[in-house]
Amino acid sequence: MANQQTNSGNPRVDHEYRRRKSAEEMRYQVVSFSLMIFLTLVAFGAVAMKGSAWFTVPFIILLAVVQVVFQLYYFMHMSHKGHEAPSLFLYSGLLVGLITILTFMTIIWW
Amino acid sequence: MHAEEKLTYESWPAEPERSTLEAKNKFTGFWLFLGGETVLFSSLFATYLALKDKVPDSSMPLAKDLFELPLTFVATMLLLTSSLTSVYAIYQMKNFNFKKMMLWFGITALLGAAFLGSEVYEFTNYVHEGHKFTSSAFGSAFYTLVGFHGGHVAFGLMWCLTLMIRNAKRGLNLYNAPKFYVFSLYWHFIDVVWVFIFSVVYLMGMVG
Amino acid sequence: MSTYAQKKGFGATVWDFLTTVDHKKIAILYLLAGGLFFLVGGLEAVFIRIQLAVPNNDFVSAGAFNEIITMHGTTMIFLAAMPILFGFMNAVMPLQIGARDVAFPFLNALGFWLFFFGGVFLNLSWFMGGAPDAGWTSYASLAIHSKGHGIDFYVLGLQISGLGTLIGGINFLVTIINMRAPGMTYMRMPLFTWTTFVASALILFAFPPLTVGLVLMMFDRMFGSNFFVVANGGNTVIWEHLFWIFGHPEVYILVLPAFGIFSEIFSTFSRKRLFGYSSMVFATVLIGFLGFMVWAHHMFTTGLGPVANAIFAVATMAIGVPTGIKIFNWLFTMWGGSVKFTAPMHWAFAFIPSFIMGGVTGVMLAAAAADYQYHDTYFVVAHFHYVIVGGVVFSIFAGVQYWWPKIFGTMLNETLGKLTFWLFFIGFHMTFFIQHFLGLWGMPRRVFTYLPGQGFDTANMISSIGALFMSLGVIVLLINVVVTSVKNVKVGDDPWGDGRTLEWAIPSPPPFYNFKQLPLVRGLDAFWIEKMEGKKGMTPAEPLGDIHMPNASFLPFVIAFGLFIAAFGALYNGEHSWAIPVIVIGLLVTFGSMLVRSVKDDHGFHIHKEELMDDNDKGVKA
Amino acid sequence: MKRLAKWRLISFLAILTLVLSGCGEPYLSALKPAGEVADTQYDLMKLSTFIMVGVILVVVIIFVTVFFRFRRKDDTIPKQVEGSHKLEIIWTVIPILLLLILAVPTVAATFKLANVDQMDKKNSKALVINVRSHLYWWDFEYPNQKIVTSQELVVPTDEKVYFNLKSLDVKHSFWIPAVGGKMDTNTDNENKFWLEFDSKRANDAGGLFYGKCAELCGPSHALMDFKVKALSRDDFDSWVKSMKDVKKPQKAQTDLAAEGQEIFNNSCIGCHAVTPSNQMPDTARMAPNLTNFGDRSRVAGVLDHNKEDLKNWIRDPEKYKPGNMMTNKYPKMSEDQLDALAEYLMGLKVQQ
Repeated sequence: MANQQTNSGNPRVDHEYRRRKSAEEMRYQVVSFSLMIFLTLVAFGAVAMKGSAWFTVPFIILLAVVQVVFQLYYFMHMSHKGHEAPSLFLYSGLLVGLITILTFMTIIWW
Repeated sequence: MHAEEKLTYESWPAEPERSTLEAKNKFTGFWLFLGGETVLFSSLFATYLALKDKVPDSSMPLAKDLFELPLTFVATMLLLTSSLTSVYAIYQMKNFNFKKMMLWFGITALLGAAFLGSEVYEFTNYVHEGHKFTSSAFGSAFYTLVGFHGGHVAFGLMWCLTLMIRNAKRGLNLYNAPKFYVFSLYWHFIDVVWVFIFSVVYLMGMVG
Repeated sequence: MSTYAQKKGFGATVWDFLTTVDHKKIAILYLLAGGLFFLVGGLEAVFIRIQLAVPNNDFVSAGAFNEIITMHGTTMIFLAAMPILFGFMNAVMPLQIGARDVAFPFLNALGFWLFFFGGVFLNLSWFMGGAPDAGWTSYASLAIHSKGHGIDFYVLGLQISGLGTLIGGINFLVTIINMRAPGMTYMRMPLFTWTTFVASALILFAFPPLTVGLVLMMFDRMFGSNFFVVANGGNTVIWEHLFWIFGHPEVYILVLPAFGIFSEIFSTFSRKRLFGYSSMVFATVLIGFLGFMVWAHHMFTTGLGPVANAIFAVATMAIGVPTGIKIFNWLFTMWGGSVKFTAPMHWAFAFIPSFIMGGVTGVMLAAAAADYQYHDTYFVVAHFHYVIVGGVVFSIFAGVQYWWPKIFGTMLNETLGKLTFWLFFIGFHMTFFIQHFLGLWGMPRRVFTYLPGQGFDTANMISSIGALFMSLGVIVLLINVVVTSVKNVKVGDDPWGDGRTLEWAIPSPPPFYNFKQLPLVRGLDAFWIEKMEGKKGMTPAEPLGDIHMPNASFLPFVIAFGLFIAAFGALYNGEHSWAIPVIVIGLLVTFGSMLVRSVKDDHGFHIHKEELMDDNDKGVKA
Repeated sequence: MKRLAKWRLISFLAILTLVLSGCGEPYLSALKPAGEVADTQYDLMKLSTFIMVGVILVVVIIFVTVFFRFRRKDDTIPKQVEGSHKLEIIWTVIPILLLLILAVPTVAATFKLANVDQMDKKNSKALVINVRSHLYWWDFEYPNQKIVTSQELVVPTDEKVYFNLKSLDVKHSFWIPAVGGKMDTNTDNENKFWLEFDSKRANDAGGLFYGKCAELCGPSHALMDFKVKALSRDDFDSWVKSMKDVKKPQKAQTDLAAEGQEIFNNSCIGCHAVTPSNQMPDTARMAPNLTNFGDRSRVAGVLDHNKEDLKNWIRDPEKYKPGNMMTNKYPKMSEDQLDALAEYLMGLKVQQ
């Protein structure tokens, strides 16, 4: 197609800067990975302790949500620019999905 | 910039996954597809939650009788780690380091295969305990949800291997970089789904 | 480069269409296949009305009647209305945003062939032991209970064609997001493009629940699972929810593009820009959003409880507001305009009162407590036919008449077009208006006959006579198509003279690369703006250069055909020993061709600048 | 000419609507409500219709004006109007208000019609009926009175009657149009609702309402009719009493009937009960209870109630209700046997 463009201006100039930036970003990735592992451990630990279901269930769901946010924003780069359409559609899908789940947990009740 | 063009470390763009129109379309289209997949898995989760522990006779095992922490934990670790290794692969892709990228994708595939192995082992155990696809609505819903995810992992594995074999000899270019990138998105998404599976199916199942 | 060299001969043309990835040719395929299924579905409707014309009729048997109504509904929704609208989207939307192509030409073709083979598979049921007979909603308890393979055909056929629809939806979305011409901002997009966008988004989110529902049904019927088997812990209401979470947005998937078509027509033939354009866009998005919040109004009598019923009742009423906004905007588009009553305008003008009827009965149905009376009666039949025929089918007729010159380069006959309109319009109201009352008088829907002495006889006869008028209208349209094609009088770029959007700025039919140079868009109704400033065409946004085009491919056909084969295996699973091998072979064909596609690089080809300059002199060859 | 046609069409439709809403049979039509539930629903219908007719009028006025005033006369280009905020606010706010007017009574009615507290109260006097739907027939159990009947529901007038609804094969829907909107009989669970039968209007309707199945349930969905006898409380009590008096199968009155009874005992009693007691669980009641068959108004819910039609039905039920569960469940009957059976069955009456 004729109307294609690149997102970088002059590759030679910003090259070094980019390399450093992406190395830095990679460090963030490792940190978020450690956090995710930690959250997983906490979730498994909470279940292993056999506490009250009223506490454990919301707690592990919360941990799962936090973990998924890490996945989406760091591993899948949704924090980067140019992800407006992806986030719009992902969240819309999530909304529809959550309504479905809510329905199935409330009005299919017998 | 044409897709087939031979590029160097210097001319490699910052966002090789989105630097041609084809790549941009692929990128956007795949994200939209993931939006649809979100609804697909939500529907399966919803069905599972509605049918959880619905068995025709009380002698059949329920969620709390079946699931065990250690095995789930191992599977989770395998898949989470594979998510990190595919991040490394993309990192190397952006650095125009083809060999390292291939190495990390190779590790990702190995971890994925190990995950699948653990799932097969797990399912075999359940079947022996009388928890079958055809024995109850609970069984049907469980195997459909977890199996759909397993199917996604298996498909991802095939995809990854095809990509690696096909591109083994030709190095990185703007034609295949978006393909690798999109695969990594897919792989992370599988991981996202698994986070909810281990939380909602396994952990919540064990809580009761 | 030879790919677009003109080959002659029937065989070459067929091969061209089997392998095409050109959105305009795919559009023609959609219109053809959708039109064919429309005729099949129409024939089924005629059978229904013959059977019900008099009480205790035995024109068709009870079982056959259920098959006919099921196939009528399924065919009209999945195989006629949606594909024909997809045809318009393919033909027009890329032109309206000033794009040379869609985002995924290959997938576009794949989407068509999946839909086509799914539809063929579904209709083969007639010749292979009986069609599905549990209604187009195929409620689980009856569908599981139904003997024979009818429901299996339904499940597999819809699964395949649904996949095609989903692919098509994603393709349109990405096309609109990424491929708009310079200057074509979101708020300058023609309304038909906007409605395509929102309808495609609805497809993206509504089809997965249907996919899941169909998978569950397939597992239950063919692989021994227990999702809907109550004795083993299953629950049939799950199907109802999944079906309607898909099914309600589906209504908007159909009707939003219809709104888009009418918006174009009102504005064109009133020679006025669309009144309240931004509120129209807002209303479209809002309708799309609310479309996901109201599905349970199809289940008011299921026993969801008063809380759920009340919530869904109020949410449903809320949809009346944006729809009302649209109606008034259309009226005020014409207000103060210079309205020319061409054949497309006939449909658009008559759409308003017809659709209003469907809209107000929709609000009446939303009143949950009163709906207990309407539900599953002829009142509902009347309501949704007023919406779907009065809205969608009218828009299809209008769109055919309106865009025919753009797609085929020749005008449909206006007089015959108006004749079609009058026959169909009168027949439509005659058939369906009376059905509101039939329902209120106590006639349930989906009955294969009724006993005399219940006050239903006259009304049913009137309704059946109306159906005759509608059939005549369709026949006149067919004659019109034949006559027009034989005469084949060529027309120019802007045959209506009042064209406002970009598709009218290029030749009819457009060259396969659409725009030689991408146009510069300077506002809403881009072409109109240039015309008003006395210019002949659009100002180019780029210098003349090479154009990159995708290669044709036979693979989409093969991929879809593989699933078609596999479906036969799944259908006879557990009955014949060859079932599993057939599934495997079919899937191998599909996945094998997918593998070929991903392994074999396909970079497309370029049309060189020099060739384009030649075109300048010779005029356009399509 | 065309203009006239438009006006004519509109006024014609308006008059037609008025005429048509007057049609319909009092024992069947939702437009002839004969009880509290149907009244509530009819009121909602009227309210929504009035509001909607108002909307339609506004649209029609603009519509007709456009048609006459803004036809193309010359080649001038009209002013390109972008929109009008004032107008847009008007046609957003007014519909919202109109919908609120409709929404409030809707929600109120929805809760009112779903109120079955009386059912669950201990020692409640309320009449409860368990409705069980089967492929093409209806089973009615009165748990407190301990009787069972089929195909013809008997209810007292002027009081709330509560229903437990469930299906034993595929989903059906229980609907008595003149008395109140429907409720599905699911296969998964019991649904509950109530109806009230107005004595005066029941009389107008001839004391017998028509009921229908309103959910597609197979080939004979169209023929899954039932009837509702609305009796005064006293008559109802006496009916219950005479039903309860049938402790064992009634004796045949004539020789022919006795012959029929023997055939019945050999071929039919495996599925059809002729005593009204409800000792069996609902799943074991495989076919309509025939205790008071002679009192009914229809054979199999749809045929005329006479011996000829009864014989036709037994001879070939498939012909009258395709897909029914009775076909081929019993040996082929000779004409003599059919005569005897018909004589016996028609004699099964609990009230003289």
